[in-house]
Amino acid sequence: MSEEFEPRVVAFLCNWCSYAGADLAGTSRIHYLPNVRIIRVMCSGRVNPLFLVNALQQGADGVLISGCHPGDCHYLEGNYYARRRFVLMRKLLEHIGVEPERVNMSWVSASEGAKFAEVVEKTVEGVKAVGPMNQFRRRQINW
Amino acid sequence: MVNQEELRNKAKEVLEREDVRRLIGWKRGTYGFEAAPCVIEKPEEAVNLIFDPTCVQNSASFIVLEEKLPVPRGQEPDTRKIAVMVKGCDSRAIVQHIVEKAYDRDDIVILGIPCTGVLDRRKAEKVFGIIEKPAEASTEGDKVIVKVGNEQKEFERSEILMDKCLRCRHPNPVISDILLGEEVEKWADDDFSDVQEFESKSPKDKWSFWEEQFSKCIRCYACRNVCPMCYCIDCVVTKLRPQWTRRSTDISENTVYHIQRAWHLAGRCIECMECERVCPMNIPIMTLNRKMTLEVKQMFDYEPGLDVEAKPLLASYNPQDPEEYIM
Amino acid sequence: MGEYKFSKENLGKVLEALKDYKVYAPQKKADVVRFQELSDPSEITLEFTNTNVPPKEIMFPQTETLFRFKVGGQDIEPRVPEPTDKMLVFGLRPCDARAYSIVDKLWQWDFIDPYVKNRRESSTIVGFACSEPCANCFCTSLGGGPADEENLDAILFDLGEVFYLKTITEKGDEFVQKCGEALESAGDVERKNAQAQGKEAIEKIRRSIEVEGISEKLPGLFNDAIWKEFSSRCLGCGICTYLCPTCHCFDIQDETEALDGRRARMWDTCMFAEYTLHASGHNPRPTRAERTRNRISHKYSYFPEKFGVVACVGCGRCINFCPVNIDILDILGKVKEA
Amino acid sequence: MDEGNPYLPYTVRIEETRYETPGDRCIKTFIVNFTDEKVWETWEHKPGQCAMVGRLGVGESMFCISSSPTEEGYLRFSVMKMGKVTSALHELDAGDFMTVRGPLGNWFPLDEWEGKNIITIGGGIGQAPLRPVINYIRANRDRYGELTVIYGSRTSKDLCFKDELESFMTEDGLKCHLSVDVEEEGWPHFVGFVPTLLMEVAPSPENAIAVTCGPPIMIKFVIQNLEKLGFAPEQIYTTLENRMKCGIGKCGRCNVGHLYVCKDGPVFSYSTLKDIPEAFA
Repeated sequence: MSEEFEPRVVAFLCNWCSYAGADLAGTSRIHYLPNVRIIRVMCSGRVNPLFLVNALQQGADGVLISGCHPGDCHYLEGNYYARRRFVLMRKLLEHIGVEPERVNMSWVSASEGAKFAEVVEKTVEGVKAVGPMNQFRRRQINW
Repeated sequence: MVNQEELRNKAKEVLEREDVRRLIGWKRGTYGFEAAPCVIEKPEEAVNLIFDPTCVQNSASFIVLEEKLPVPRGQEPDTRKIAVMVKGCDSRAIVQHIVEKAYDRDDIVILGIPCTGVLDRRKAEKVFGIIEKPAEASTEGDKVIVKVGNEQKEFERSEILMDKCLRCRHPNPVISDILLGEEVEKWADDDFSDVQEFESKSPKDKWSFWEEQFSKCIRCYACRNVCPMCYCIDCVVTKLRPQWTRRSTDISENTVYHIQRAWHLAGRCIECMECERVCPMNIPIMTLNRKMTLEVKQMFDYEPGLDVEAKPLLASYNPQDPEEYIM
Repeated sequence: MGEYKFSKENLGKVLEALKDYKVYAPQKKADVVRFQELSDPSEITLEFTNTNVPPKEIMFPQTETLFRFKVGGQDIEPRVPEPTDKMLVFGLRPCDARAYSIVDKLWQWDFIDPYVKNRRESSTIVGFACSEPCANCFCTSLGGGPADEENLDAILFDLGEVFYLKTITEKGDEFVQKCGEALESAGDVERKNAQAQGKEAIEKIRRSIEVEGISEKLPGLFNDAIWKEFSSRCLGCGICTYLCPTCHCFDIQDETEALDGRRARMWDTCMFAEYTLHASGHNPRPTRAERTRNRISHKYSYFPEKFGVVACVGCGRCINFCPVNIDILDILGKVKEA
Repeated sequence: MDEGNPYLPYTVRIEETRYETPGDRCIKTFIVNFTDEKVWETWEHKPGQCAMVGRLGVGESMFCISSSPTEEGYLRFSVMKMGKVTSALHELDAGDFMTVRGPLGNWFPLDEWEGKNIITIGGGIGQAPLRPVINYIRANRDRYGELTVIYGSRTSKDLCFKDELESFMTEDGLKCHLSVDVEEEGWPHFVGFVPTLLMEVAPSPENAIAVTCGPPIMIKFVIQNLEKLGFAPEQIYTTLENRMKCGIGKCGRCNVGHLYVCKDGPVFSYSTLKDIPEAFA
């Protein structure tokens, strides 16, 4: 395995801020790492933490949730709920032995294209440092 | 400890009430160190009821375990109350049920019993082996007395009681309509040192511990079914559309099952330790729940199952919630 | 039929010599005793009354691939175990061995299940007589016993200092040939000791039930109140059935992972609501009362009616592990009284 | 189904599909043929038998084979869209592949019924297992007495096999009675429930066999009414269904009492079922 490990990060971006932010990064020609696979959701509050677990199970090395800054939620309070859920799920995964670097959340507004690129970079760097996700990823043992 | 005569009389009295349809309590088991939970409907059955340190099961689970079939056309649903005998930890489950609007406060009659700790079957079997006759037990001050046939043995609390009792913060029912016996003094506390000790391990060590534990799981779902807080009609782990967890048992699916279970109890677990007690594969399930309990306490200063007016943790928020992990 | 003995220290040597076999033996890992493939002879444990998980999992694993396919393709690749693999099940309790022969009747009823059949046919079974039955064992009521030889190829007795090994079938003799030099031939002393131990063990069994008549009585109790009485405290979990050596129900599900797919079967239990739930939402067994009735009736009435034998061996696991004290002997006692 | 391994299915290609009824729970009929034509050499099914029909990667479910063995060169299945597997099957169309494992279960003892008058009483999708019976008798007209088809559904749109029903109306040696549950415009036939229609038609029990299939509640009342008309339990046949996974009597879930619906059934005489309280649960 001489090839460098290129992590796969699944990002759940809220439709109103972070997705627009990612879009802005693209249209402003800000380079961001191609390791990220984006799933658009209506609100960060829509992200059931089981999505994160499922992504990790299906081959993601890291996950990222991104939503509007506190107070800016299109649905007024969705990101506040998301925040509570996220910290708890992160703590739980950490307890089980999943490196916390794999589980990330950020606030990225529609005008923060550069911040989005930065968040992706930070996330990918973090995941790179801990290596491929080997804990409870689905493997085809005895298939 | 509560007088058994008084307990039966009160239970009988409650069952005789017109607005009560059934009572959940305990009776002597057929063998071993654990009583049998029982659901009775007739006042004359109250003579079988007991309460002593063998009554380990969480009685509040049986309120939500009741199956309600559709009422046949032309019949009225039975809206009479359920009476339930509760220990301290059981009563917290009821509070949390009310918080979550599983049922109304008026739907139940709570017979609270101050508790001096319950036996740990595993600890007792290490001493006596599996015994064919039901054991009896009582507490006297700091000592626990276990009677097996004609043999009687005295134990220190830590030798024979369940771990949850050794760190019990609520030995008295936090909610009750009728209190049976005298309130007892709190004699233990919880410093979560075991959780914190585990936290100091490296991710690799943590995973190798849980990998071994989770790979044992046979997915009998006893931990889910016994849990008073697991009362969804359609559980996410058995749903087929969408199918979040597969039914095959391997380390991946087993881990995800346990993550889901612990996650869905975050901020709801009332620490009755039933999940760990029932596990036939001896998985320390409670450790996961305790981790969540500790985090919830530290981050949100929240303790479930104490206040019926409280809001469920994850259905509420505070703009000042901790943000240190967010980029 | 031969009689042999070997000293306790030599157990490792004997197991070491069995290189031709894929050995399954009880091992204690993370506080649980269960049968697993033995890679290191030192990992075997013979200090147990009954394994937590019954050895049915050797013949009928909890999750088993039936066949594989490629997503989008139509080619099917069966995953039937080769019948030539030599399997040795070492240290099986006589009750669990009886369970094998009981469930075989179902696996071979008309359609033969090749997965179980191939494993059964390629396995040699070395039993391990019970000297200390547990408080809830009742194998003698079901026609078995702590040193019963039914369905075994050889049986092992723990006589304190030495193990006494008696072969019962040709397969057993074949197995003994492979055991190596640690084996000595046994004499009258060991035989007498083993017999005495077997007798003593029978006397140590404290629980029993008169099975006669239950099978005929159960259909009449279809709508009886006892089912509601017992099920009112039932949790509806799968402990009693998953850990039962004769329970054999399974679910079949398809799984796909990227471009690979498989159809697999996994243990299922009649105690779950999803077991009989129709797609329409109708459930013929809507509550735990019906499910409890089905569990007991299946073991003690339906199965005997079809296959002539009670689908219970009295291993006591469902009693020991039930978290709410639903005791099958208690239920059967009530059935007899009713 | 492979000789030695009853869990392996055959692959079939869908030749034609058609919708029998509209709506959320629509019924789609699949006409299929084995991709390996050689299977026909060993394939032999009888009216009333079933097969596990599925889609790789989703799963399989039990369906009755709704074509009679006298219709050669294809198999027919009518599937109501309901759960995980049936929804996945409904996504398929002509040219797609399905899997079929069978034939499974027992069948209607049509050889024993020779010379008798046959009455079929169906409701909704319950007509599917009766279709092969009707078509088998139509193909062997001289071996049987009178054939009476009684069939009803909630509305006229919910009737299955409409094209065939129309031709039944004018066919010789066949009496066809249709019903819908509620009045609707332009409906020339009976309005009311199937058991009521049965009493209206009042077939004679003399030298007759009644076969019924439909929703459990309908079966219950049809059997009551048949008994009122003087049919003995041995003259009444029905088919049962339960959740199934293996189809070969191993997986355990489909039992009613000591009978496995997949192996001892799905066809039962009422004389067998009347002693089994679980049969109509």
